[in-house]
Amino acid sequence: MNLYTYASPANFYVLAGKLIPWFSWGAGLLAVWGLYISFFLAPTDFQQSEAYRIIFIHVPAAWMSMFIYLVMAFWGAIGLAFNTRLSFMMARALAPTGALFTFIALWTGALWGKPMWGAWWVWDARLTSELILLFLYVGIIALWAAIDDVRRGDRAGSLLTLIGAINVPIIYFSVKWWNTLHQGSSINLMKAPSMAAIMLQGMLVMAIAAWFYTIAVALVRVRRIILERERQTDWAKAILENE
Amino acid sequence: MHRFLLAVLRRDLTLAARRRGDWLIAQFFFVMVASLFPLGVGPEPEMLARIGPGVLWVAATLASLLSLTRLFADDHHDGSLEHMVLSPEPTVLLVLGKSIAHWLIYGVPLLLIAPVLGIQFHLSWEAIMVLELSLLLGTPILSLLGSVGAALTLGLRGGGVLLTLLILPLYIPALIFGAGAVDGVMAGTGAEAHLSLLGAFMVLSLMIAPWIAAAALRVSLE
Amino acid sequence: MHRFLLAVLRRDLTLAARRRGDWLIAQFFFVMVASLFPLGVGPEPEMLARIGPGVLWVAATLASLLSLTRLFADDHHDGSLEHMVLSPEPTVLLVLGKSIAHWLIYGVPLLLIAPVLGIQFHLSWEAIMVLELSLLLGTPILSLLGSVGAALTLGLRGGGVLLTLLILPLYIPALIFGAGAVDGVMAGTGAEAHLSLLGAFMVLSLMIAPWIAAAALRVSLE
Amino acid sequence: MEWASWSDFWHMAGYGLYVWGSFGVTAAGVLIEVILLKRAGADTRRRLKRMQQWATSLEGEGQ
Amino acid sequence: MPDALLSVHDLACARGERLLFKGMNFGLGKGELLLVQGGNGQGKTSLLRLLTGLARPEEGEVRWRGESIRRVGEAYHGEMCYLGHANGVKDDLNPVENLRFADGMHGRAFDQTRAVATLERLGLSRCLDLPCRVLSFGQRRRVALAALLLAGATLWILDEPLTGLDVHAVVLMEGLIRNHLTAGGMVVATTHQALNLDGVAVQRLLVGNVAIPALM
Amino acid sequence: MPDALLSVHDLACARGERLLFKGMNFGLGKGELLLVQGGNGQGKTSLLRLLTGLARPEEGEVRWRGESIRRVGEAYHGEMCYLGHANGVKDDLNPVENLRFADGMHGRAFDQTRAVATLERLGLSRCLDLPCRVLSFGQRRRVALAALLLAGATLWILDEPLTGLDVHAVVLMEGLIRNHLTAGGMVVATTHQALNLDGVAVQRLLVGNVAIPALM
Ligand code: HEM
Ligand SMILES: Nc1ncnc2c1ncn2[C@@H]1O[C@H](COP(=O)(O)OP(=O)(O)OP(=O)(O)O)[C@@H](O)[C@H]1O
Ligand SMILES: Nc1ncnc2c1ncn2[C@@H]1O[C@H](COP(=O)(O)OP(=O)(O)OP(=O)(O)O)[C@@H](O)[C@H]1O
Ligand SMILES: [Mg+2]
Ligand SMILES: [Mg+2]
Repeated sequence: MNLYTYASPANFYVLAGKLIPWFSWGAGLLAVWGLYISFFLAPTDFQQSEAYRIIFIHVPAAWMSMFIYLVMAFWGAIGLAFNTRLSFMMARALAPTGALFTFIALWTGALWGKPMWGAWWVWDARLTSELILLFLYVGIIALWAAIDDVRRGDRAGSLLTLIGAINVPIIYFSVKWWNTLHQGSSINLMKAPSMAAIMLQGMLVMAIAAWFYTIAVALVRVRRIILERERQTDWAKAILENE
Repeated sequence: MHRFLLAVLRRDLTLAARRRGDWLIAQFFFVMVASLFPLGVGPEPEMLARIGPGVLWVAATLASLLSLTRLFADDHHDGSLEHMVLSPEPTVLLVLGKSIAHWLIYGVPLLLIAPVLGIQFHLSWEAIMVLELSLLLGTPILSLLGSVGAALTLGLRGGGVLLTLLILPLYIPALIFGAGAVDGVMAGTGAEAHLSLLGAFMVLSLMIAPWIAAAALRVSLE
Repeated sequence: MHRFLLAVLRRDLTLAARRRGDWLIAQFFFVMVASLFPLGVGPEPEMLARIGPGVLWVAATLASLLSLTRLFADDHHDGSLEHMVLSPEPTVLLVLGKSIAHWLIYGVPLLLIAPVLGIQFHLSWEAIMVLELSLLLGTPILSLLGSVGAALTLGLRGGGVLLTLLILPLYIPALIFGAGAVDGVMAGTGAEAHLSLLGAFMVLSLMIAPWIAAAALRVSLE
Repeated sequence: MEWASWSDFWHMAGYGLYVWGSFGVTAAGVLIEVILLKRAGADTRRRLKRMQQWATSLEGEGQ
Repeated sequence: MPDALLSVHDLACARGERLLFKGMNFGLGKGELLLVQGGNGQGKTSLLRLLTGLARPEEGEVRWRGESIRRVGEAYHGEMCYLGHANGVKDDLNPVENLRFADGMHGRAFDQTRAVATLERLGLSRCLDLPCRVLSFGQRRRVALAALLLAGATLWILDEPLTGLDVHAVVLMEGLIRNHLTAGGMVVATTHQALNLDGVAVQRLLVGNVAIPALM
Repeated sequence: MPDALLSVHDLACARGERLLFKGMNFGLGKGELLLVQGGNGQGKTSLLRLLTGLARPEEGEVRWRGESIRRVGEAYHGEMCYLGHANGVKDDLNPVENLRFADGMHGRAFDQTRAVATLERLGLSRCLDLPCRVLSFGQRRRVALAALLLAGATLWILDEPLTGLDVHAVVLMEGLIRNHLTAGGMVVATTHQALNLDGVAVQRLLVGNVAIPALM
């Protein structure tokens, strides 16, 4: 058995089915652990008081919003280059979750901004580029929705994902390139972390929980897409009858 | 190859000349949107000067964005797009030619009108010069990125608004740098940084957009 | 007659539901245009609050204006408009039904989004309430006047921009009264006068526009 | 333990609205996504089954 | 033309600077077919649009039951059904929904089983729940024909109804026209293809000056 | 198929969820005509678009001079000319201008007298300076055919070239196809109408499962 066998939708369908429970339970347990750290282990911040606890949602969501986009762009590029059906399906399966996390990052950022900066929204580079990211997600989903022909939709959506990918480094480095209101990066592989170890731990646990959640949800979605597209094949018919 | 590019350019310019209405109207739209704002916002000069660059940039964007919908749509509808894609020359050249033609038809006239509108917003001469320069660098970006959007949404009903949705986010950086350059010169902090970012963005889109648009066009025609 | 109106409404709503993309996208366009301005103009809150009502009104106008292009165009293109005009019911009802459907599809959602954007422009709650009221009175005017423009420009290439050109001047009074009402409440001079003018304008267009549009439609189909 | 009482916990030193607004909307978002996903999965499978039955009933009929 | 329901008096039609025809007169009674013939660009489509009332004649008038169609307007539209070069089929709706709304527009109640039966009779049973956008050229034309059949109008005005139809559909269409005429209906049609309509009263009208060999 | 210039190998085509055909094989050599037949919606247009390279096959490939058309791409396009359901005629230009730009797109020099002669041969002498927008359905089709003739391609791919043409134009078209084949050209065409092509090597290909009576 090699990796290549799983590039076929039929095998991947089965594999995904086996993986989903692991990732779902993993996501649930990690989230409980992360929330416990967020609310009961992490101490009150001396500057921001309790409001800073939003960080445990905000930062993982912001990370996910960018990562998921990059992963989508990666799958899209693979699909365009090698014409592999499964990679397009993966890209499609990820988009809604990516949009959800982008929305959460914006929402929690806004709720955080009100007490900290005194405004729900300011037009600084990071906030703007994150908003653009949401628009890109929505644009891609809308493009997919507008095109009935799946093959055309796959390719068109992937092309759009690819040019939009330029936005991700802009979001990430915006705090460095422009002098903004938003906080700079505090996680730096080179430097020692500038925040309390327990906070960092909470954020990481929540981020891993978000990853697990994303994978679980994307797998469920990709299974549905596979089934829908492969309905003409014998194995899909067999699965439909047995399920 | 050179000949083909010229043929595409000449064809699109002829068609635009034949339909002078369309062409004029995009410019009118620019004037109109730029003039609506003083109506909606009120007539104080210093306020108008503050919002002027932003409003002019947004109006220019909208004016040339609206015409983008028809970049490929008309040719698709009457079947001549298929003929052009099936011609023995690479599709990239076709897309490039059409983008350039779009810029000549819809971008350049904006450059000529913008100073007049700038006066209406009480901008200084220096600010107007920078506005011109920023539009000169910024409008081609729109035509180029727009060709990608137009190719992706080809033949979709409601493609026009979808196009806007897809292209505007990508175009926002240009808008920010462009209006930022004029603001910079008005605030005395200088415009070079913004203008060079805008220039870099233009070169980048010139090099990438036609290829992606050509790929998108082939996908859309399938 | 009653039945016919309902059939037209139901048909257009079904079509809109079938193409949820189109419908959503117009709303996104609204959000997008309203968000471009702070980008172009700069982020100072008190400035944004000053231009907010004007920008929101202009953005709402543009968003529902863009969708007007397709009010009759799709039906014309596939021949079903001729069938509807040849139906045994008066064309005025057809036009009225389509205007109402347009308002329900494109106008009403704007009313729901506007408050959120108002917050983004740092408007007060009172100003937002008046904004809502003014949009409630103003958006139907646009759908009604728009039907005249759409009928007149039917089948003309570049009709979209021509439509804008024809309709905007007629619509400017509504824009001024609407934005003026919000400005009034923010300046403490009250909004009643503006709002009642807006209401009168709406009633007037409801009574006149469908007749003119029906006549224009027949002319355009000849 | 950080919290003196549950009401302290919910109060979040005056930032309750913001903190719970963030966590609440996140939870709601996740919940809605999961529900929609379940529903879409069931819908698709039902539709596919129905189509398959049609296909078998049409078989051999030609056009 | 004593019992002519549809009659045309001294009709002239101009397009741009060109006079396509003038002094045209004819009458059409129950159970009659008028076959409008002529070369490309001779004015057949233009004539048909005059008959529907969509276009205005340069001179003369079209009468329905003796009255100008300008005057009777909507009453005439209730008894007439037009099928032009464009199909009038909504791309986003499936065939059944298309028929439902066509009925709604004409103030008729919708009968789903009858609509489905008509579509199946026209060979569209496999396309009932596909949006018309994805149908082939000929299939979309068939949907338009189904709407025509359901309209139950007395007068059919058909502009090249056979374009894009395959051989079987042409035969079917001939049968439908024959039935309609026997049931007392009236048809005005143009076509460049051969029509096999034995036993039907056919009037021929040559528009323009290009001779057309008899095809049937 | 030893000297087949155009050949098709195990071609399969799917639209939406429907498999239209699979395992299709044929080869076409110089001077040969392939008549693609089949009922409405059986996949003729879909096949033609695969042959032009506009659409991608689900499986299999199309070869030109033994190489996949995906690979040779533009070289193939230089020798092929496609006419679909849409005409590819610009409404705002007059017929002569249309031909000029069609030539420009293919990198050919434009020969005005030849273009006018071709248009006149196709019966458009009265329409030379009208914008194509005002031409009739059949006249626009004729402009598209003029562009086809001027292209000088080896392979013609024609999707229902006869729709909307009057009887005289159909005869003319038959003559043109015959000449093209005798001069060593190749034609792939679909049509629902009868074609009179005596003395020509005709291959027939039935797409789908609806039997079509031989029309010629
Ligand atoms: C709507 C508004 C906001 C948006 C769109 C937003 C966006 C983002 C993004 C994309 C990141 C991750 C990038 C990175 O890791 O460098 C991030 C991280 C962060 N944000 Fe925000 N943010 C918003 C508001 C806020 C506010 C109001 C605060 C606090 C006052 C805040 C504090 C932080 C912190 C502390 C990080 C973590 C930085 C790090 O450790 O790397 N954000 N935000
Ligand atoms: N503005 C104009 N100026 C001159 N001639 C015009 C103008 N508009 C239309 N025409 C001519 O009027 C005629 C319109 O004919 P119509 O469409 O009725 O033809 P038809 O008989 O239906 O032809 P077909 O068989 O091709 O459908 C064409 O010959 C066209 O060239
Ligand atoms: N998304 C889809 N789902 C199911 N079927 C589809 C889809 N798209 C296209 N089809 C079917 O594919 C076929 C397309 O056929 P095509 O246009 O090639 O037919 P054709 O042989 O050219 O017919 P005509 O003679 O009518 O022009 C039609 O039967 C259509 O219903
Ligand atoms: Mg005609
Ligand atoms: Mg076809």
